[in-house]
Amino acid sequence: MSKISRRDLLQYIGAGGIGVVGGVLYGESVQQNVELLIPQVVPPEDYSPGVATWYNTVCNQCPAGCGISVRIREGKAKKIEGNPVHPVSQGRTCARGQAGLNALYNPDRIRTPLQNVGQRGSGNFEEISWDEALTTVGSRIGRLKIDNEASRVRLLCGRVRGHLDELFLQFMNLLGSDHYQQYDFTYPSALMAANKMSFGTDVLPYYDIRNAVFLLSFGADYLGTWISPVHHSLAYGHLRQGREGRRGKTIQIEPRMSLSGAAADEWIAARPGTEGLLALGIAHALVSEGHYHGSDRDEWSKALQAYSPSLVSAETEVSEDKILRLAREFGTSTASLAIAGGATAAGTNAVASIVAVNALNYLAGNLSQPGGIIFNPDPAFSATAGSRQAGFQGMLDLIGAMKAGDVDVLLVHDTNPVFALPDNVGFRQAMQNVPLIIALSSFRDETTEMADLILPTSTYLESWGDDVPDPGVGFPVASISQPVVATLYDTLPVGDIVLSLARQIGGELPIHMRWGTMEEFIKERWREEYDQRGSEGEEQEFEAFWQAALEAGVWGQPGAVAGDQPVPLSSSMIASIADPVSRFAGDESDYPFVLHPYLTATFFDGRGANLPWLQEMPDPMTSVVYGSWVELNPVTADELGIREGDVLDVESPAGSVRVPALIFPAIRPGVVAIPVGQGHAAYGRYARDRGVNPIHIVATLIDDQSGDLAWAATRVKLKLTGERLQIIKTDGVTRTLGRQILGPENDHA
Amino acid sequence: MSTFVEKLRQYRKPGYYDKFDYHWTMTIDLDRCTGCEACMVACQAENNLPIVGEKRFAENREIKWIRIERYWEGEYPDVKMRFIPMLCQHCDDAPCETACPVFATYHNQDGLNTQIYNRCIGTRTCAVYCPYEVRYFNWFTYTWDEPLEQQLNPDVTVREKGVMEKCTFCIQRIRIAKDNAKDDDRRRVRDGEVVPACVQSCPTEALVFGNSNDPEAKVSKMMKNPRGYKVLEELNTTPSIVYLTKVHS
Amino acid sequence: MFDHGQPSYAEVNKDVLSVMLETGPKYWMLLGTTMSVAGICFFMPWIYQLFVGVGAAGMNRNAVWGSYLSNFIFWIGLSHSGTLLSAVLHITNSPWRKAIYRSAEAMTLFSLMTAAMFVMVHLGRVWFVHWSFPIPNQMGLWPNFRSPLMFDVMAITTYLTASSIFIYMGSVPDFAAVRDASTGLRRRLYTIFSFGWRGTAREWHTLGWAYTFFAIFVIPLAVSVHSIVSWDFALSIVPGLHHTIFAPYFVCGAIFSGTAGIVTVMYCLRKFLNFERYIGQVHLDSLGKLLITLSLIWSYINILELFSSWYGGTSFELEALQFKLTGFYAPLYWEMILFCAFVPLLILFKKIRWSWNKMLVISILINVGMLTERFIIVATSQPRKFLPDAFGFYFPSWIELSITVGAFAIFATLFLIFIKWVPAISIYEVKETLKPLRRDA
Amino acid sequence: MAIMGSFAFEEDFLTAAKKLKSSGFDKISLLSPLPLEEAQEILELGKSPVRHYSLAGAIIGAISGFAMATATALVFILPTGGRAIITVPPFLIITYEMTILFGVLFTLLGFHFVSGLPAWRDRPYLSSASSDRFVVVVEGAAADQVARAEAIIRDAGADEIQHVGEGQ
Repeated sequence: MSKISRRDLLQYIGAGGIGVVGGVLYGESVQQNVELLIPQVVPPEDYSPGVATWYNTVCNQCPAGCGISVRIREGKAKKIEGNPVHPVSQGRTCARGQAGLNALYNPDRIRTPLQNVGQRGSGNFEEISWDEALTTVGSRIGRLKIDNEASRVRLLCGRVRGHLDELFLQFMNLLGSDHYQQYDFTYPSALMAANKMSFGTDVLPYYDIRNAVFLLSFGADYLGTWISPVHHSLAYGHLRQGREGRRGKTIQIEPRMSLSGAAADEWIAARPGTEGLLALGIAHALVSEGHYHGSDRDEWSKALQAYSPSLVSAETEVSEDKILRLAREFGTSTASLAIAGGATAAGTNAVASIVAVNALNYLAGNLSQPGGIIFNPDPAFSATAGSRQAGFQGMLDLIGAMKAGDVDVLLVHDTNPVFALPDNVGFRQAMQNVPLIIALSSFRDETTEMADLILPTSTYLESWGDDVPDPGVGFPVASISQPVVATLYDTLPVGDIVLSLARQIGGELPIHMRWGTMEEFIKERWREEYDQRGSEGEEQEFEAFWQAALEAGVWGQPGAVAGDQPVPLSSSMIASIADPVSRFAGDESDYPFVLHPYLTATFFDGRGANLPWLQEMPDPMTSVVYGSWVELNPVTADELGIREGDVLDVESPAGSVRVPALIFPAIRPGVVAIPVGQGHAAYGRYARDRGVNPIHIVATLIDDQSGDLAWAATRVKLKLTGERLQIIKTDGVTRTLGRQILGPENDHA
Repeated sequence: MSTFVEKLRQYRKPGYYDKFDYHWTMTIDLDRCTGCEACMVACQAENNLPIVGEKRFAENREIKWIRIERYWEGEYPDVKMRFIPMLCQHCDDAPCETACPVFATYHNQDGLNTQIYNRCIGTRTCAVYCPYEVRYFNWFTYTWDEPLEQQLNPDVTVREKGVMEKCTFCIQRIRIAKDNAKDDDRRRVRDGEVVPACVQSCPTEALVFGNSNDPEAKVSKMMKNPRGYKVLEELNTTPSIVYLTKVHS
Repeated sequence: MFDHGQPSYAEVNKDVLSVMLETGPKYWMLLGTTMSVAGICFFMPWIYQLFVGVGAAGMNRNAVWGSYLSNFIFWIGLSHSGTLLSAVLHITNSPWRKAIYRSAEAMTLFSLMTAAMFVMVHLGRVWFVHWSFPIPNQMGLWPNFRSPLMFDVMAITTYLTASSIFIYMGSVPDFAAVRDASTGLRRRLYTIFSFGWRGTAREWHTLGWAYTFFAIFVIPLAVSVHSIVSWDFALSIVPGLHHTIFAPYFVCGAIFSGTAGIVTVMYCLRKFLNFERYIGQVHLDSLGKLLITLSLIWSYINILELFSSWYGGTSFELEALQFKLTGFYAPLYWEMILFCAFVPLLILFKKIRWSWNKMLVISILINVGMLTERFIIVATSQPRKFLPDAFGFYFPSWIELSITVGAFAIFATLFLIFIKWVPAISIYEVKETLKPLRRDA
Repeated sequence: MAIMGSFAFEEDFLTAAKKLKSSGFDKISLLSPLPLEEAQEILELGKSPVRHYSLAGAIIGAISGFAMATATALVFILPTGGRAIITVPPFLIITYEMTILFGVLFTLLGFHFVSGLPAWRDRPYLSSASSDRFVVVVEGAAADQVARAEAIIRDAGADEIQHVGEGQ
């Protein structure tokens, strides 16, 4: 054989080497991530490869309670769509609802029980077993129960409805503690209070935007965040183009243009805090112009005489003839509807303002009329859940109790007061006084980070539950939520946690709360409902009903339309009318701007900030992604010499935040707006350390009548820091430059 | 002479797309659209659009097959915001199609402007030629943070770096619908049987999708609406998306 | 014709061949530098880009085309005068061509190769580039002949083939000369290269004819190549690119920058390969005059382009025009106008036209200007098309800039290799320009 | 048997060539370091057949170019941009390029056929012929003619004459 010289050999090696490198480079440059074809070794029984199955359940991204259908392939949730048979969502979803999958498959979910080692709030947790966790909690609470100290146990959770609420209540009652509270920043306390005064009802009425012809919205961003956005959007579509040749008109009254403002035919920026006054002005004009023909016309004109359009115009800075025009249109349209929310419902005069708006509805004669306010029947169950709402006042009490050391064990579930309360109320500091904080949570948000013990809950897509949409849709409705995928991690549905805690604590708890799982509990309750509603029958019938309900995801009685609420006496309405004067924290001279925090369609009150799809969804009005900004009127910006991207110190009497400026054409001069939702100190990789949270600098003014936080009643001043920061927007130039992009101008109805 | 002109015209507009069973078309009613962007997230969920991250957004390299464009009109206080959803218009005379040297994009017999990812070599000419700027390029190979990838839709491929991608009118749903139609011996898909993700999610029902070759289809009726127009009609790309202007009152 | 007295035939051989046969350390150092620059500035960034994706460059959603393409156009342009000029001058047999055309053609060849490199760099998935050639494959893939890019593929491959054949055939007799002047391996090699050329009347005759036909083919080809490159842009409906004037605009610009390139190369040959006696004033003078003419044509077309945009008066065109003249890249635009429209006018002065150094500076400025022109074409129009909301902005990343620099090193490397393998000046054609030796002289 | 005479001066070389030609030597090759019109006239070479190759190539190229584009369009019926399947204008450009490509390639072939190159076999040659010598080679001369040819060459002023065996 031929000898290979050392030199040749080296050459060959070299050549080979080059080949190898080349190969690697090529491979690297074209490689793709390898996916397993069938991800589960032991698939669930209803699993067949390549075939998608749909499960109906309830969305939990916001309190509207939309029904959703989840598409499952190979045991994994692939897509969330609206449940077509659900009366609230009617097959539609909002962006937040779609993003529920990011919550389920979120990389930052809590996967096992955790115990805080190291100092509280430091975020050093170590994994422990469920037994350990439950025994710790159980023994602690058990001891308190034995020495009748159970009232030192407090349960705080977000807006919980349906039978889970009953379960919590039962648990606390059996424990002997009446400190079961709910806190939800977005809960419409003022609206409830006002409706109580005007209509004497505890249940949110159904606002029939769908059939309205003239919609007057005082600050309520009904398309983005107010109460039930998806349902309202459906209604809006119908209001605009659903009726042949009869296009409804919408007017939006708010200092900063919201989604609903953009959709409206007319956007009116009244002076902040005077919306209620404007309502009364319109009411006055409506009556005096003779558009109201009720028998009690004189009382009304007497009650409203102080609010002549001229005076109101001076206060609200809305021109007099505009007020008259609105009054005329509102009074003469076949179906007029006035709603109030947003900043209008977050001033010191919130209730008074909403009462005024209610008066408008009364004067329009739309109560219990199609296109007006339709009173809901009492919900199918858990009617009293609303009464558990702590409201801001309630939270202050809780903080007081914690400070005073009256709280030994604090159970927190699905609410994040550390984020959703102003800094200077000191919830975080108060927590330091609590010996044991237990968080029942799926994510490590700011409040959960403060816990000593984290009991990881399964997400709503992995748990059993039921819900009554609030507001209802005019007839009795209840939805069932069921697990659509196998639980991903070592987590438990919150209901099951409560039940196992009950077993752990012992005493009479397990005797009364004898259900093994939430599923059993719910099924039994539904059976009771089923029986109560008179349809006594055999097992099969209920089983059939139950199966049907499960498949549909919802049960309802469309027949039973509730118009039977007595139209409230005008006297009570007139009596309830109060002068809606607003107070603001901070003196105008040193705090020249009114701070307008607003909920965003992307993050709602911040609970959506940990979902990447929502972080990457451009803000509907500004196209900004990832981060916060403060909106300024172009004129104001010019006066102060502020350009987009200049970082400002927004300083209120209660604190200050540092945030880049954004020039926003549709905001009232003298008002600055900061979106709520960003500015998390924890809550996973997508939310953490991004933007600012305006709630933290809100001064703690309280609406006297509802005891709720007046978060739109803070004044601020702006300071240029000299820094600049790129605001990440997807928009280029937001003017059409005279190009026919939006189509030829025309007025077809 | 006239016959010659006639021939020439035929030669220039052969009109394949009317010969076939379907001509998928969408109408978007701007009077209903509220700019809520549910469609954008729905599309992201359905079509495995990557989560590109803050940095990529800052570099203006996001991928959104459907986006909402914003246009301000007037100044405060009489300022108006106009939204217009912008997605691939599936033009019958698409400028992008002629551009591709390797047939990675062409017009299929359903009137869809298709994009074949694994044939694309990434010249990006189509994106330059597209006047609607609805073609998005994969500047990188994007990955999903564990376990987000479990959500990925198995009916849609995940694209690698260096390929162009864009709205497909959810062609995977069209395929499924056609198969179902075949299974129960129908030649045609029923109206409303195919619903792209964006149309499905739209809370105001602003988007309507269907086969415009079928005069009974809802979309055909919508197209007759006097408010109808096509964006950048003057470019003669004959889009398959008809917009209905917002009504000003 | 000759500044330093007429050389004899033998001297011509000696002078020209010595460049090939004698290699000093300076050459190797130079080659080493250019190669390493090419490696560091061009190939390393490119490899990085292959790993991460084209995102390594500064392009984005609205500006999907970037400096890679402007460089591509630039190099194609640079390639434009070598072969074209040589062919035209051959047909019109003007004697001053003979000394310079060999290197000019080499320039064509190498800038074409560099341009081809940029296509590779530009592609998103370069590992599938072969799909754009009509090569049968089991996937049944076949290119789309309606695509302007396919025109490019066809035109550029044809151009590459034609000009390499052109330069090779022109060099065959000189390869024979090399063969005869050398020994050993080189002799064997060049025996093959020269096809065993003997220089018989018949061979000369056939070569002459063939060469003329090559020339005839190459001229329309060269014109078509750059018009086709221009169609990549003009066939889009992008405002600012969708202009009928683009084809002549590109062609003229290409010849312009190419001619400037030749001046630069001539300068280097003359200086470093001491060809003073072959490359003289006459060449400089004629090239100078050519440059003036071309620059005037170029300016004219430029004005026309602006005018037609303005005259069209659509919002799209006007916006594009405005951004070009006053937008972020306006300084670049005016710099281009200065370098390509005004600086060349200096050549009108004989004093400048006859000075090698001044002409070198001018020629380089012109090419800087042309490079900017190509950048402006890509960077100003296509990120700002029809929908204002989708308006974007493009700025090259450091990777692109480095690759741009590296390309020049690649070109230099190729050229350095060339002068060692092919006589940089056509020996036999130079001899044609000499007065034949006479007994009575 | 071939006679090879080399000249220093073009004119002598040409006279020698003329004489040889006129005195009936037809297998003459005239080697020169540069193309010489006169030499080609002496051998009455006239127009070169290369041009036929070029023409043929161009035509074939044109046809095959259009054919390729059309065939592609017909084999893969992939409508793009609402254009006709057989889209003439773009195909014409392909045709144009292919015309030139084939034209050039055929011309190259033509050159090789006509000139008989490559011919690497050893033939009568002086290496200085590529530098500054003009060489006349008379081949296939009958034994009796050799002297005459040699005489003509010498008279013309060749300063070096060689007798070389053919093709060894």
